[in-house]
Parts: sequence; C-alpha cells; structure tokens
Amino acid sequence: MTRIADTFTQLQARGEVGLIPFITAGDPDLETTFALVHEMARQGADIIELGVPFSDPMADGPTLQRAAERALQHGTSLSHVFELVRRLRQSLPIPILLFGYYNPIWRYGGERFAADARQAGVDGVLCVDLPPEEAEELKRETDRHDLDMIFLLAPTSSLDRAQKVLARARGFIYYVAVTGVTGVRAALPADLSAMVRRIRAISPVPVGVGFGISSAEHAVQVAGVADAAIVGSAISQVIEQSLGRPDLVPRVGALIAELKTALRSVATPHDTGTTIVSLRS
Amino acid sequence: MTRIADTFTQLQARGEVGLIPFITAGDPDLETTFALVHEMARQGADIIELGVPFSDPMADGPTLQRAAERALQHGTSLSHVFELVRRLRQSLPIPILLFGYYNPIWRYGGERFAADARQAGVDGVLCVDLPPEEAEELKRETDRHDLDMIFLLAPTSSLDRAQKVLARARGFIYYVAVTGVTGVRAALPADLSAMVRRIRAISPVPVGVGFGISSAEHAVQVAGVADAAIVGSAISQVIEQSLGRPDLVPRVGALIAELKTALRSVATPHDTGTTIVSLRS
Amino acid sequence: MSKLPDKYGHFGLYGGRYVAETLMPALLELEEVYSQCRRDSTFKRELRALQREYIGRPTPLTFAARLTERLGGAKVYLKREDLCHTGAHKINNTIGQALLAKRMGKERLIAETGAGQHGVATATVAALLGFSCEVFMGREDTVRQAPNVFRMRLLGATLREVVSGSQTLKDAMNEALRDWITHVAHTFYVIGTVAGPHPYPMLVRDFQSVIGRETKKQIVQYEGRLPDYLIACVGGGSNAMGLFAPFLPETAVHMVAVEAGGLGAGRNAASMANGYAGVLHGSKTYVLQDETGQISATHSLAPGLDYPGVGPELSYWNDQQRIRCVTVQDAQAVEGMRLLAETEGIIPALESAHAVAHAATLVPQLPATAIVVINVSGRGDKDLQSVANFLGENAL
Amino acid sequence: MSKLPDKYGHFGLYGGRYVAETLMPALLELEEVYSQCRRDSTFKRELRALQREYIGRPTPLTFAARLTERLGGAKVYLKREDLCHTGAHKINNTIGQALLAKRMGKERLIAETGAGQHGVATATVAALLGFSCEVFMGREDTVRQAPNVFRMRLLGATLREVVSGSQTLKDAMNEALRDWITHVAHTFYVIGTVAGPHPYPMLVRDFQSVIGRETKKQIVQYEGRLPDYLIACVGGGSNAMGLFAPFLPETAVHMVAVEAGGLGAGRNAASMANGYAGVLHGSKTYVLQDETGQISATHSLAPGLDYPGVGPELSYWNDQQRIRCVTVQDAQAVEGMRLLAETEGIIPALESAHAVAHAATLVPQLPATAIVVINVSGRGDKDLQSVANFLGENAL
Ligand SMILES: Cc1ncc(COP(=O)(O)O)c(C=O)c1O
Ligand SMILES: Cc1ncc(COP(=O)(O)O)c(C=O)c1O
Repeated sequence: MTRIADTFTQLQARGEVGLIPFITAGDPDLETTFALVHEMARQGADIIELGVPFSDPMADGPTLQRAAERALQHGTSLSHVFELVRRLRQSLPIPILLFGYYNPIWRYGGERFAADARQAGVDGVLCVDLPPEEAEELKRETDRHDLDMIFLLAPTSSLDRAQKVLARARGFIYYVAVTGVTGVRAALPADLSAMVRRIRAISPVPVGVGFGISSAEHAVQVAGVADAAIVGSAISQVIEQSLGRPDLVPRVGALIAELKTALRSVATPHDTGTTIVSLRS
Repeated sequence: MTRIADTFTQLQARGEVGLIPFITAGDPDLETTFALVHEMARQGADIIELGVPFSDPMADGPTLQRAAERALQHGTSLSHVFELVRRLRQSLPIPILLFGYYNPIWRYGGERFAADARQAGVDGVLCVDLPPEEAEELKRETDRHDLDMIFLLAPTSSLDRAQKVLARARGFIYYVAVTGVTGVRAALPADLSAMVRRIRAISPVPVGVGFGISSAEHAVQVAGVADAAIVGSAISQVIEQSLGRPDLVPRVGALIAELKTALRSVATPHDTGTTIVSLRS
Repeated sequence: MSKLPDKYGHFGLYGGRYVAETLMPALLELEEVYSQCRRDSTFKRELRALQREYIGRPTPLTFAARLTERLGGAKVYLKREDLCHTGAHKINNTIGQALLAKRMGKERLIAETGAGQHGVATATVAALLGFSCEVFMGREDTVRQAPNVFRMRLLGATLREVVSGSQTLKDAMNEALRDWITHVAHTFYVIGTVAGPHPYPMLVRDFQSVIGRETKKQIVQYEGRLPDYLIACVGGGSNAMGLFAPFLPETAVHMVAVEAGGLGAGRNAASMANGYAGVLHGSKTYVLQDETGQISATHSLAPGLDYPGVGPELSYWNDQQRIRCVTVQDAQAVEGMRLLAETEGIIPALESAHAVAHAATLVPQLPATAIVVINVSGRGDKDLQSVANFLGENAL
Repeated sequence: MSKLPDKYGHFGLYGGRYVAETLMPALLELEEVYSQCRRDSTFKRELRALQREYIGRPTPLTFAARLTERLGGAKVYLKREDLCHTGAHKINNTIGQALLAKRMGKERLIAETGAGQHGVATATVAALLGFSCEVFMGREDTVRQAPNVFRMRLLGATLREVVSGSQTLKDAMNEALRDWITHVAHTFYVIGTVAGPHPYPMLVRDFQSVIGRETKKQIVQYEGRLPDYLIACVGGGSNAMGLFAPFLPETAVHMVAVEAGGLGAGRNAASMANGYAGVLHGSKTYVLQDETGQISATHSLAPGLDYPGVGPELSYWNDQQRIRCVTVQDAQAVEGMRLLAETEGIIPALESAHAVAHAATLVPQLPATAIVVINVSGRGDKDLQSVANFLGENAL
C-alpha cells in the first residue's frame, strides 16, 4: 500500500476530508518552497501537490502560469525538484505528489524519472496532458517503482470514459471541478456535487476535487461529496501577493489552517448507493 | 491669303528664317502677356504663338506645365485669351497663332470658337492632341472662318503619314524636332536637318521647327533647313526666372533679339530637289 | 466581340485618337499588330495558357448564400476577380498587352497607376516576360497605396513618383504619356483601363471580356439561364466592360455601372453622372471638367476610381441607355466592404465595394427569382490602411 | 489516403493525444464525426463545391520559365497556393474543419494564428458559414502582421491578443487550448496545421492533400510523368504534408521539407533539424527544447514558421528518411522572395520563400531533365512591411 492510499484510509477512519494544497516548486525559490511545504503540513495539509514548472502550461490559468514563470526564471528543473523532495523527506511524513506536464518528464526519461522520483521520496505523479491512452509507457515505470499515477476525470467525461479511466486508477482520482483551466473562481458549477457523487459511486479509489476551489466556502461545498479538496491557484495568489514579504510563509499557513478548519467542520460523504447510468444528469 | 501665309511669303522674299516665340497666355498674368507680345514683336518675332493653358498638358515638359499652372491659378480661359487678342490686334500687325489642347476648345464649342477667334483677330490654331484624323469637325469651322489649322509632323512620322498630313496643311507645318515633350535640351537630334529637308521637299507649305530649340545655336542649326524656328520653353524659363522682377519684359525681349540676330545670320534654305522615298534615313 | 468601335476607333460620338502626332504611328502600328494577333491562333493559345496557368482562370462564380439571405431579394452571385494573380482583374489586360509588346519587339513597359493594382499587374508581367518596367504613380497615391509601391519594387519595376497636378491617377497618366512620347520607339505603354486613344479601349475590353465569357458559361451552368442584372464599378471601366461586353447582345440582361460618388457634390469621380463630353488622354468621352474645359480634381476613397474620365465605350452605351449608371459614396462603399466581409468572408477592393454597396440597395427590391451578378473586381488588402483611417481605427 | 496514423493517432513513435482530460471527449467525438464525414458523399460534395467555387481550386501549376532559365538546372514548376482565396493554403483546411464544426452543431470557432493567415482563413470561413469566431494571436505577431489583424476584424472576428510567454504562435496556441478547455461544449477549435492532438494531424493533412492530388494530375498532364523533387516549407507542416501525402507511395519522388533557419544557431525554428522528440500541444513530435524539457524560444522572419514544433507525421517520415529536411535562414528567404518576384512576377509569402531559396541551391545541381515542384504556399502581401524593415528600406 502506498503512502497516498494510506493517507486516505486514515482520513476515512477519522471521518475527515483531506486537504491537498498545490504549490509550484521553485516559486519564488526552492528554499521558500521547502519552508512552505513544512508549514502547510503543520497547518493540516494531508498530501502535498508539488508543481513541476513547465514553459507551456496549457491547462493553467494566469495565476499558475505566472507561478511557473517565476520558478523557471531561475531554472527550476526536475532534478531540482527531486533534490527538494529528498530534503523534505528527511522530516516530512505526508505524501508528496508531483503535478506537471509530460514533456519535462519525457525528456528526463520515463524510467529514470520513476527511479529518481521514488528514490527521492515522491509518492505519486500526475501529468495534466497524459490521458490513460498515452500513459502506458510511463505507467509501466511508475508501477514498477510503486509510484501512484493519478488520472483525472472532468465534467466532460462520459460514463464510459470514466469507467475506462477508473480501471487504471491508483491512489485517488482527480476530478476537475470546472470545465476550464486552473484559477480562482467566484462560484463552483451547480452540478458539481451530483457529478462527484456519481463518480464516487463507481470509483475503486478515493476522489479528490480540484480546479477552482478558491475559498473555505468552496472547500466546504466539495467536502460534502469528495474525499479530498485540492487547492492551487488560491494559494499561489497568496504567494504572489506576498512576494518579497517576510510573512509569506505564515500567510500561506494561515490559509491552509482556514481551509483545514472548514473541511473538518463537514462530515465525510457517504456512499449514495445509486446505480450510475450516466455521469451527466 | 491669310496673314500667316503672307508672313512666310514676306520672309522668303527677304531671304529670312522666321522666329515664332511661344508664351502661355496669362503667365504670369494677362497684362504681362500683353506687354510681352508687343515686346517680342518689337524685337523681331514674326508670328506669335499664344498658349491657351490647359490643366493636363500631356505633350509638355515641366517648364510649360508650370507656365500653364501659373496661368490657370487666376483662371485664364479661352474667353480671356480672345479678349487679350482683341486688345493686341488694335496695334499688332503680325499673326497670332493659338496653341493648346483640344478640350477647352471643344467645351467652348468648335463653331463658336472659330467665330470668336476670327472676330478677335486670331490667325491660326494648333491643337497638340488633334491629329488630322480627329480634326475634321473643327477644321470645317476654322476653314469657314479662314483660320489656319496648323498640323504637326514628328520624327516618328512615316512618309505615308507625312503625305496624308501635308495634304491637309494650311499656313505652315509644325515639325516636332525631338521625339519627346516640350522643354529645353542641351542638343538637338543629329538627324534633325535631314528630316526637315525631306519634309520641306514635299511640303506645299512652309515648315516651322519647334520643341527643344533652346538657344541661339539651336536656332542657327534649324535656320539652315527650315522656314521658321519656334521657341517656347526657353522663353518661359526666362519668364519664370524673372517672376516678380520689374525687368521681366525686357529680359524676354533681349532673348528674342538674340535669337532673331542669330537667325538673320543664316541664309534661307534652298530646295534640295531630292526625291523623298522615306522620311527616316 | 462587339462590332464597335469603327475603324477610326469611334464608339458613336466617343473614342478616337486624340494624341500628339509623335504617338500616331505607334498607335497605328499597335492597331495593326493587334488585329493580326486577335486572329492568330498561336497568340490566342499563348494568352489562354497564361490565363489558366498563371492568372488562375477561370475565376469562380460564387453563390453568395448569406449575402442573398441578408439582403432578402434576388439571388446574388459574385464573379471572383479578386482571386486573380496580383489580386484584381487588371492582370487580364496586362498579360494581353505584354504579349503584344513582345510581338512588337519592345523592351520596356510603362504604365500609369492609381490604386497600384495596374502598376503591380504591369510590373508582374514585365517580370514574367522579361521586360524592364517603369510605373508612374501620383505621390498622393504612393502614400495611400504604399504596400503596392513596395510590391512593384520587389518585382523589379522602377517607380516614378508624379508630383505634378493633383498628384493622382490623371497626372500619372499625363506623365506616362509624356514618357511614351519620349521613348516611343522601344517602349510599350500598357494602359490600365478601357480609356486612352484607339485601339486601347478596344483591346483592353477584349482582354477583359474573359470575365463576361466565363460568367455567362458559369451562370448558365448553375442556373440554366442568364442573369437579370450585372453590377460593376467603373473607374475607367475595364472590369465593367469586361463583364458587360459578352452580354451586350442579350437585351434582357440589365447592366449597372457604379461610379464613385466620393464625398458628394463637387468631390466625386462620377464622370458619366456629373461630367460632360470632352477629350482627355486621347479619347472623347464623359469627363469631369469645369465650364472652360479644364479637367476637375476628383475624389474617391477608392484610388482606382479616382479618375475624371471613363472609357468611351461606356459613354456610348450610357447614352444608348444600354447600361444604367449610378453612384455610390465613400461611406456606402466602406459599408459594402464590411457587408461582403461579414456575410461571405470576402474582403473586396474599395472599388468593387462600390458595386456591392449598390447591390445592397438594388437586390432587396427584386423578386427572389431574379439573379444578380456582382463583379468583385479585386481584393481589399491594398485598402486596409485607408479603410482603417476612414473608420478612425488606429488598430491597423 | 495513407494508412497512417493508427487508431490511436500514432505515426510510429509520434502523434497521439496528449491533452487535458477535459478535452478527450471532444477529440474522440471529432474523430468519430470525421470518420463518418470522410465516407459521406454529401460532405465530400459540399467540400468539393466550396473548393471550386469559393477557394478557387484547382490552383494552377505554373511552369517557371524564367526561374528555370536563371537557375540553369532542372525544370521548375510552382504550385500556386498563393492564388487561394485569402492568399494561402490555410483555407483548404479551415473550410474542411468548419464543415465538420457545422456537422457537430458548434456555434463558435476559435483558432490560433502566427502569420495571421490561418486566423484570416478561419475568420473567413466563420463569416461564410455563420459562426462566431475568436482568434488568438501573440502580441508580437499582431505587430508584425498588422494588416491581417485588420482583415480578421473586418471579417467580424474578435482578436484575442496573447501577452503570455514569448507572445508568438506557440503562446497563441496555448491560449487557444485554454479557451477550448473552457468552452469545449459549443466551441470548435480550428487548428491551423498538421499538429495538435489526434485527429487533427490526420484531418488537416487530408484536407490539405488536395494540393498534392492536383499537382500530381497537373504535372502528369504537362510532363507525362511525376516530378523528381517536391519542395515545401515547414512551419507545422500542413502545406508540406498536403503536397507530399499523395506522393508518398511514389518512391522515386524526393521530398524536401525546408525549415526556418532564422538567424542561425540558437535563433531559429528548425524543429526537425535542431529539436528532440517531445510533447507539445497535444502530440509527440520533434520539438525545440532545452535539456530539461522546457520549450525554446524560436525565431524566424516568417511568422508562419516561427513555431518550436512540427506535425508528428513529418517527424515520422523524417526518421524514415522518406523526406529530407533542410534549413534556410532569414536572409536567404528574403533573397528567395526577390528571386521569384523578379523572375516570375510572383511575390511569395516569406514562408514559401524558404522553399524557393532552397530550390535556388538545389536546382542548379540537377540535370535539365529533372523536374522540381515548389509549393508556393502563400502570397507575400502580408510580409511587405517586415521585408522592408529587414532590408532597411523605409520606402514602404
Ligand atoms: C480592384 C479594382 N477595381 C476596379 C478598378 C477600376 O478600374 P476599371 O474601371 O478599369 O475596372 C481598379 C483600378 O485600379 C481596381 O484596382
Ligand atoms: C503562407 C504560409 N506558408 C506556410 C506556413 C506554415 O504552415 P504549414 O507548415 O502548416 O504549412 C504558413 C503559416 O502561417 C503560411 O501562412
């Protein structure tokens, strides 16, 4: 059993919804990322999603584009990320998931990537632009090194497609809350809960929900139906607004604490038991 | 016999080559033109060629284009030109030839034009853009009012064409010295004399040569073969250079005197008696 | 081909050869050579091959479905001269004249240009057939049609900027005629429209008639019958005569010539609507002029229409009421351009946009069974800057 | 049509569908609709009618007599995509995709553009068929291709200026993908070249293959045999694949893909010559990237070539050595433009000028019996300002 699966088991046992914060490695520099990860863990993060910056992040909104640009300005590469994870692992017990685009991994080499990731202490990997159809080559390697490859489902996915993706799922399934790119939003889609419920009903693994979760209210909304809430742009926004300020790390910490408190206030969702014939109502 | 034919008869009798200066009526104003015509006659001009300004003088070089523009700036029209000629006629014995483009005449009306021209004291008319083929309508009117319609021949004219044009000639034939537009030139074409000799040999009327005669030397060159030398741009250049100066009129007079002296120094050409088979050698 | 003009180049009262004597021999020679060539199968084959393999003929006749729907009247078809190589019908003519120049052993082509389209088309055939080339263009036009100036230069032509007179097309034509008078022995003057002295109005019409011949064949193929209306803009009249000529014997086909109404009274280029018979640039025809016979300054946003004369044959058919002449102003033309762009994805030249604008008022008055053909004489790329200026957009 | 790609959209190692999960259903639906349409005779008839009556196909294959003479080697023919409506081959593809979009009931088209040609071609078909349209264009490109920006606006499209990244084509494509992810339900993404996720490389190739099919027929008609060389420039590779595809089974026909050498090492856009296999914009292919997998900034004077990737099928045939890949730098391309302008009266797009420039070095080495076809993928009007700047002329 991987550290990620383990985490979800513990969360379920505690009747809690997980909090998975995302930050871009190297934004604004690797030392700050190191400090941020520790702070987020301290404030209640259950899994850390660490963004590997890419020059052409086609699924990201402006906030995460800028975060990646800041990280790339001083050349943050996969090797740097592994080095960071290795250092974090010396004291960090919670799972670390790498989140990014396929090209840097492909260029690094799939086998070498999986080996080095595992060795550094990475627990899972999520490639935004690597749907199951194209993932086999890399998945063979991540499976071999016991890394969870996390797949996504989206509001546009059909039931058929969901079943196909879920059949390959490991760790958890990442449900994309909005039809769109990453970024903070005023409101989540009206049918989000229904969609997540249906997926959860047929998913062999827990379901995390991300993209657009921008506030404690959103987190609460998601918590009613999902196993974890993934928060990205909202955190990067705080980082951006705090650039050059001595309290950058505690400000992010405060946001995590607020989100975690909100999530703890909600009861874990229970299986609906419905038979799902279509994902879309 | 018209005043133009008469003038050539007298010139021949005196063994003299005629001088036909051209100025644009109304350049720079009609009063100056009045003074200039008298001055040119006094200095030995045999026939006065009076330009009727036209907005689009397509056979003229820059000097005469500017002369026409100056005349048009204060709206010099055919009616003004007739009025000028009427005044000149009160004291001027030598022939006056109007030189211009067809449109102002056509717009004035051919019949009305011929009548008014005759009545004002005009002796002939030359339309640069009215070859014999298109001239019949106007020529009917000018013939009726006993005005000489002057036709042109050019270096490009074939013998055939020359004969056709000469058949319609009245007053004199205007030989265009250069393949080109009006304007002063450093030198005249090498074959000018040969061409004029050939035309003169078959012409029922005297031959005047114009276009590009810019100096006393040119006049002398032409005088050896032609019945008259026509000088335009060289005079307009003096006018242009003297604009606003009190001695504009005498300066033009001096040029006419110089040209006339040069012409008087040359013996009239005698018939060569050659049989002409081709105009071009 | 029509029986007009007569052997003197007259279309009734109009046409003829009003030029300096120096040019007469060249015109007579051209007439002679042309009359040989039009009967010469080698010449005709060569011309047809270039039309097909170089210009890209036949150009399509496009059914304008969305324009038809928008206007809610007759069915509208577009003759697509905008698809000709270099972007306008002008090249139909320059190819023909350049072949004549080759026959005559000339080495040098000259041309006047307003919009720059005829200049580009002449520079193009000069490059294609190995002539040297000089193009006369009014300074004002070199500014408003700057891209065409650069195109001519790239094609190896020399641009002669004309600073005399109003510095537009009429003055460019004066300068070209002056150059021709001077270099007539080895120079061929490629006139860009059905104007100028005989035989130009005739031969340009003949070379452009390919537009009408194709249209006739195409519309019969699509609709099984001839159209009810033909609409073309008129600068000198070459695209109009090119479209109209083959339909002249078909008396049921109405023909509408759209002149440039510019900014309205006193600031336009509508020679037939507002001019008088006169003589300009070698032929008798309708000319915009004052009461003393001086040629008027003209205005049109479309530089190819900004000319105070019109081809003599158009004057003739206008008097005969075989063609009907209407005017369209600058602002309407710009709207016509937008209309065609937005409904059909075709940005017409400002010149052609005059024809579109007239169609926009005519078509809604016609029954759905009627068929209208608009000649899209060229594409609008050359006009983008002027239209942007006109619209007050600085976005270009 | 070629048997490639396989059912996953793979050309050997390359191709595929590397996109966000949100887009996968749309890609699968598009694949399905396309596979129906390519067998549907109504669709094919509609497409053929638009090719003929709207685009102006077939485009000529022009024998370049004076270029052939100047280069002194093989006979050179030019495939005249510059004569297509809107001025480049791009519209062959946008018409096809717009018809698919209609089938799928979409209301809105989006597109990325570099040179502006694909943007104009998309805005054009949007106007023609009644879609709303938004075009993404890097800010740098909006400046160097300003006339195309105005054309798109006249056509009723909304321009979305992209200020992220290097502000060129690659970033425009990122933004278009982001828009698509967001509005995938009612929006059709019209990709402009044989790149992107499956089925785009396949369907764009198929829509562009009309170039090669016509060329094949035409050259056999003129010469009685197939050509020895085909030369095409490569940005994403659509004009190249369009020309090459129908000749792939003809093993005696050499194919040369000309990439943008820009200003030389480190400042170019030659993905096959200088890149490594990678994943960009949805497919695996040769990509210009650094050793950590970040995409490189590129440079080419030709904005349509200024892209760090290349269609996956080209990568495949390049590895197979079925096509040969060469590079041409900015200055040579400008010379190529001049050469074609001066010898044939055709001003090619800067992109196409790369192919001409390569021909200028290849053709003299070939025997007079050899036949070379250059794909003139577009006309150069859009590039006049950049070339004037490049040449340091302020005359434009
Ligand atoms: C596209 C276009 N249409 C029309 C004209 C007007 O000329 P014509 O009346 O001879 O067709 C021009 C002249 O330049 C032109 O470029
Ligand atoms: C004229 C022209 N040729 C070539 C290209 C390059 O694209 P591709 O390689 O897809 O043909 C472009 C792109 O805009 C173009 O406009």
